[in-house]
Amino acid sequence: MNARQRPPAEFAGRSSCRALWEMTLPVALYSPGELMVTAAAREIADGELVFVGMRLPMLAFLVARRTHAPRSIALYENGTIRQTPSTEMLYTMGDPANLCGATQCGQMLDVMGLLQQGRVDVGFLGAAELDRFGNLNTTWGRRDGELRRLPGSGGACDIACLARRTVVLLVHDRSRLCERVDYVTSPGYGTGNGWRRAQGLPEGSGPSAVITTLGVLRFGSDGEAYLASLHPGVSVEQVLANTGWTLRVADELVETIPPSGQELAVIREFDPHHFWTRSDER
Amino acid sequence: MNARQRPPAEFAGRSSCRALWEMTLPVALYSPGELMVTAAAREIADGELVFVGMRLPMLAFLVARRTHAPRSIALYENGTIRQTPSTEMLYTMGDPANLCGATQCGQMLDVMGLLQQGRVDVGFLGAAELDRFGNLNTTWGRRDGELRRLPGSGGACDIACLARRTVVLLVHDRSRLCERVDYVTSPGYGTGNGWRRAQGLPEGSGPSAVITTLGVLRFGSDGEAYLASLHPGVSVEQVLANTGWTLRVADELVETIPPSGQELAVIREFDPHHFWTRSDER
Amino acid sequence: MSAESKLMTMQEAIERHVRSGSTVLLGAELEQMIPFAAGHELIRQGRRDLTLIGPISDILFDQLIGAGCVSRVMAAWVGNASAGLGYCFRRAVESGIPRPIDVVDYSNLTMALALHAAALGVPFLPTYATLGSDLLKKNGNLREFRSPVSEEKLVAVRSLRPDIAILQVQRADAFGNAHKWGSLGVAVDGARAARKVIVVTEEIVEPSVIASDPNRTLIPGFLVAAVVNEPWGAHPSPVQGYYGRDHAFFAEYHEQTRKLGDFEGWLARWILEVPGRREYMKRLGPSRIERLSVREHAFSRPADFGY
Amino acid sequence: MSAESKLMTMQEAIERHVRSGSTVLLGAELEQMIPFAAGHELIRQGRRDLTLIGPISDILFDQLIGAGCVSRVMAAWVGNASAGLGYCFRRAVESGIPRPIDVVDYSNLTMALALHAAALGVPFLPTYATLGSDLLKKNGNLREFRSPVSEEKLVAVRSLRPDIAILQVQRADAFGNAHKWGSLGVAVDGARAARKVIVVTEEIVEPSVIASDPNRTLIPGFLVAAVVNEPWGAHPSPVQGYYGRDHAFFAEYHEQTRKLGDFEGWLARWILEVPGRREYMKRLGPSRIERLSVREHAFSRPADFGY
Repeated sequence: MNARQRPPAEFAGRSSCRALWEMTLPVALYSPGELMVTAAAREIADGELVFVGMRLPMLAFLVARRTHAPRSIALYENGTIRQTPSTEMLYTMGDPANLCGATQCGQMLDVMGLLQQGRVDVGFLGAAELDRFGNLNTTWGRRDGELRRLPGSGGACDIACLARRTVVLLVHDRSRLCERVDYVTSPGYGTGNGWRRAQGLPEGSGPSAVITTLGVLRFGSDGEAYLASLHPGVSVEQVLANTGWTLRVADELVETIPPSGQELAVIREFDPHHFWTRSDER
Repeated sequence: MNARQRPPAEFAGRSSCRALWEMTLPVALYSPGELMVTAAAREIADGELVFVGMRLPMLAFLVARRTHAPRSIALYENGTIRQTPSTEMLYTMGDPANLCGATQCGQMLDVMGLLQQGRVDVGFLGAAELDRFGNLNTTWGRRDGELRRLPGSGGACDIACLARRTVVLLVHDRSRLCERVDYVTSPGYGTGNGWRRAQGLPEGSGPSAVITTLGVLRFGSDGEAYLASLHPGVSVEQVLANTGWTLRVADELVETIPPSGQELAVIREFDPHHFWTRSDER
Repeated sequence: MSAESKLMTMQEAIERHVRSGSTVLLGAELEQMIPFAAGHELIRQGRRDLTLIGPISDILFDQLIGAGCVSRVMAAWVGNASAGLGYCFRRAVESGIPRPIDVVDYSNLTMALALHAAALGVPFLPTYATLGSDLLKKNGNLREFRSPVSEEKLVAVRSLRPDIAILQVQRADAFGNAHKWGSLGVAVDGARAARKVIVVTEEIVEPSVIASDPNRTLIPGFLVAAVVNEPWGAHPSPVQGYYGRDHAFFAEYHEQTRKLGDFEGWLARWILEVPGRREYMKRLGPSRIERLSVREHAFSRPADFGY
Repeated sequence: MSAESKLMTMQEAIERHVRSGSTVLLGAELEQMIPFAAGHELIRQGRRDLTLIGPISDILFDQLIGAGCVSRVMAAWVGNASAGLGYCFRRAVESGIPRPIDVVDYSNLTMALALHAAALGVPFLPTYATLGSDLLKKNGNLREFRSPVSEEKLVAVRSLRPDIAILQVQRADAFGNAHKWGSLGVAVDGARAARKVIVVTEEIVEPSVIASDPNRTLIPGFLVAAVVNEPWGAHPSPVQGYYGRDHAFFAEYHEQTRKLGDFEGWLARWILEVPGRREYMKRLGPSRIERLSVREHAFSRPADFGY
């Protein structure tokens, strides 16, 4: 099955994709979205508390939970804590399938309290813009030189401030990866080393990885992003040409490991129509 | 039935006292505790939110609810909100009978939040000591000149600070009604007029009535207590002799109206063994 | 019972309890239980100058903004949770169409704390969230200060007291005592923070049903001004145990509101030409309703309150 | 399940998780669900220098103080809820018998806020409560300050993070996910404020029972270090739906602990000579147990989580 091809509608539904679970698919056939989900899943270690958020990270958590991190626990801003994967694809964290069988359905402050206590190991964020120091903007985007109003923070600012690590997912292009964001919705390392502590943000917190359509960025001790991993088939030049500042490159640049058959099977079980993984821009 | 006489144990139980409800008892036969409960009940107006607390006020709420204030609502510090009377006598607010059939069982902060919002009309308090300005002490009592450690505030300080009105119940003697309490567990009017606002306490809050074994005290606009009502058979001299400061007396001193047959019936339904109303000192 | 019934129609509830210029909390449960039926009635009754309060709001805010009911939004996120942007929101902010709106940007946590502060009756609550962000710089209800106990930097989130909270629940009695389960979000604090509450319920039950499980009572009746029995009142958002999320409806809204004229058509079709929820459900059609209905029940294990 | 079972005996749980010198939250639910079995095991294992934290505590604090386990109490009220004073508490404070204790006086609200602050992860929370009182003057964890948003006087309640919270519940799975109902008090915040939680449960159930009603899960398992299946573990305090309050036991304790020698006899009879809860229940006797057992069940109306 070609990953870019949408499966027929009859193939959807609660359990009809279970069979895929057992299949070992050829590794080359995956979409950029699926690669990003897999890379994101690998940022979760076993037993960790994960602030999941919406869209691709919802899938990343499911992949981690079903492969290398069976004891990881998902927290959602609506107050839900979940240890077992839901039984069907989720469009939002509030879908009935995500609440039915959850470990706990509490209030938003119940999960936000755990976040502010420093108990949440990793939080996932999307972004319209990301800059050199990992600051994110989801409030005011710039398109063709004009400021465009975007939906806003949601819980992103909270996660960026308070999670031990944050992992960002976004499309890699020059307008999105820019020298300096117009509006800091979710603080990264600000203007560099020491900035977070000076602001009063918790020690040791901050962005840990940026997973783009081209590669994975990480951050030096000075708070500046560098290219740490290239997705298969992508060149350094391609990344640099699509980055709005002079991006540093790791001495030991690696290639992003493609999704395994097992990882793809989980993604396709929960996103049979490639609603989330078809494009990478949702 | 003589109210001072304990009914036989066989007469107790969940519904065996229901018959009393219908009876009209001779009004003269009531204990000081029953008179206090009745006077306390009359401090509750219909539809009010009442922070009930323990002991005699638990009975006072039941009397009010079943007589003149059928729409009053009880709040308890364990988080319970109750609109219907419980079905049996309560020893504590946490008795299963008080939770079964409650309107809401929440957290302590759920009810304390309502209190701090200023939504609670009246709160009831007991006290070991009360002074001229209605300040209460339940932390360090003095007996025979020695300081004795008492249980402490519980929610009393919170209620005294935050309820619109507070009603205090205590035994009337010189050691308890004193010029100045040794320790302000629960602030009344402090040192008089304007003191509460200067402390930052909510406008219009403060003690409203003190129901003792001898009469009812109220407070002037200067924050000082005065004798407003005498219990039947008690003289002004008796009150003054048992008060640790020169108590002012209302120009229009009235007599406390004794419990009606209906009020007594409710008290005896819920306290058939006179556990709370036998003595007045519990 | 000695209390009086608060049951009324949606039309009456909005007529009596929501004036133009009010601050209104909607969508407190995030993606679930958004009171669309109530929002549509606000539009039909032509309320103006509303301040909308809510964490993520989903497309109900977008609709109210597009219909010209709103002058201010205090929220953490305004858009379409599964489909992306809200075009009416964007048009109003960027171009003042149909009228300019003021946006006060919160994060989810600071919005939750603003309502929690009001529910606790304090003027503010402290947090580390938003330190270093432009939300803190731009939102006047967030203010940096020094902790009085630790000298740390903190943000004071000013309490926010909506005039009215409109909250969807699964079941309530006629006096407003309401059971609510599944997604809670900021609804519990929202009910206590607001000056008045309108409860929109899937079912009216006897008080004894509510009293059978007092831990599930999240809204006590004395906070409630009106109880509206409006089955499917949250569609296209889901109500746990009653109906699912109509994902397609959100996608269609996204497609059908890109341009101003398209939105106006959508608004007429789904709100202005529809007198109430019953007619709305007819437009939805039986097969769509059938598809969203509960396919498999999952009842909670009872708790014993006996003694 | 991939998680590991945390089931162990009370003896093991106390041995492994509570050291001398710890701060321990007990009695978070006020008069219900006080973990007496756990407290008695603390006494038998000879823990010393404990700091006890709790709102009203009832007679468990009095027993631990009388047994010499305690050097400090942070509470709003220490005594016997239905019978009055706690004599051991009074002897310790007034005369240092069996050892002096330090008392940090809170009100219920300020105690709740101290734990809530820890649960929210902030250094303090503000309140108007205790303004003008001597609690504010004497308790160093309460500090007057000016509101950063309104210039009002407020009290900052410093967050309080117990080393361990011991919480009684009705049912839990082996991983610590726990259903709790009835009287909640400060238990929800207590579980999150503490560094570790010991859950003492009337029943062990399958995870699917907990997952059937996630709104009733008040303690998520990842906060829990040990799960102890100890039926009647809260006697003489009640557990809603399981057993009533043994009022007579509280009255007897009051009568039998007035004098130091009397308390020592009581301590030997009910704690030191008793290896565990099973033996304790034998001493209680079948007729007393029968009298306290649930006479009439009152099951909650189920909530549907289906879709």
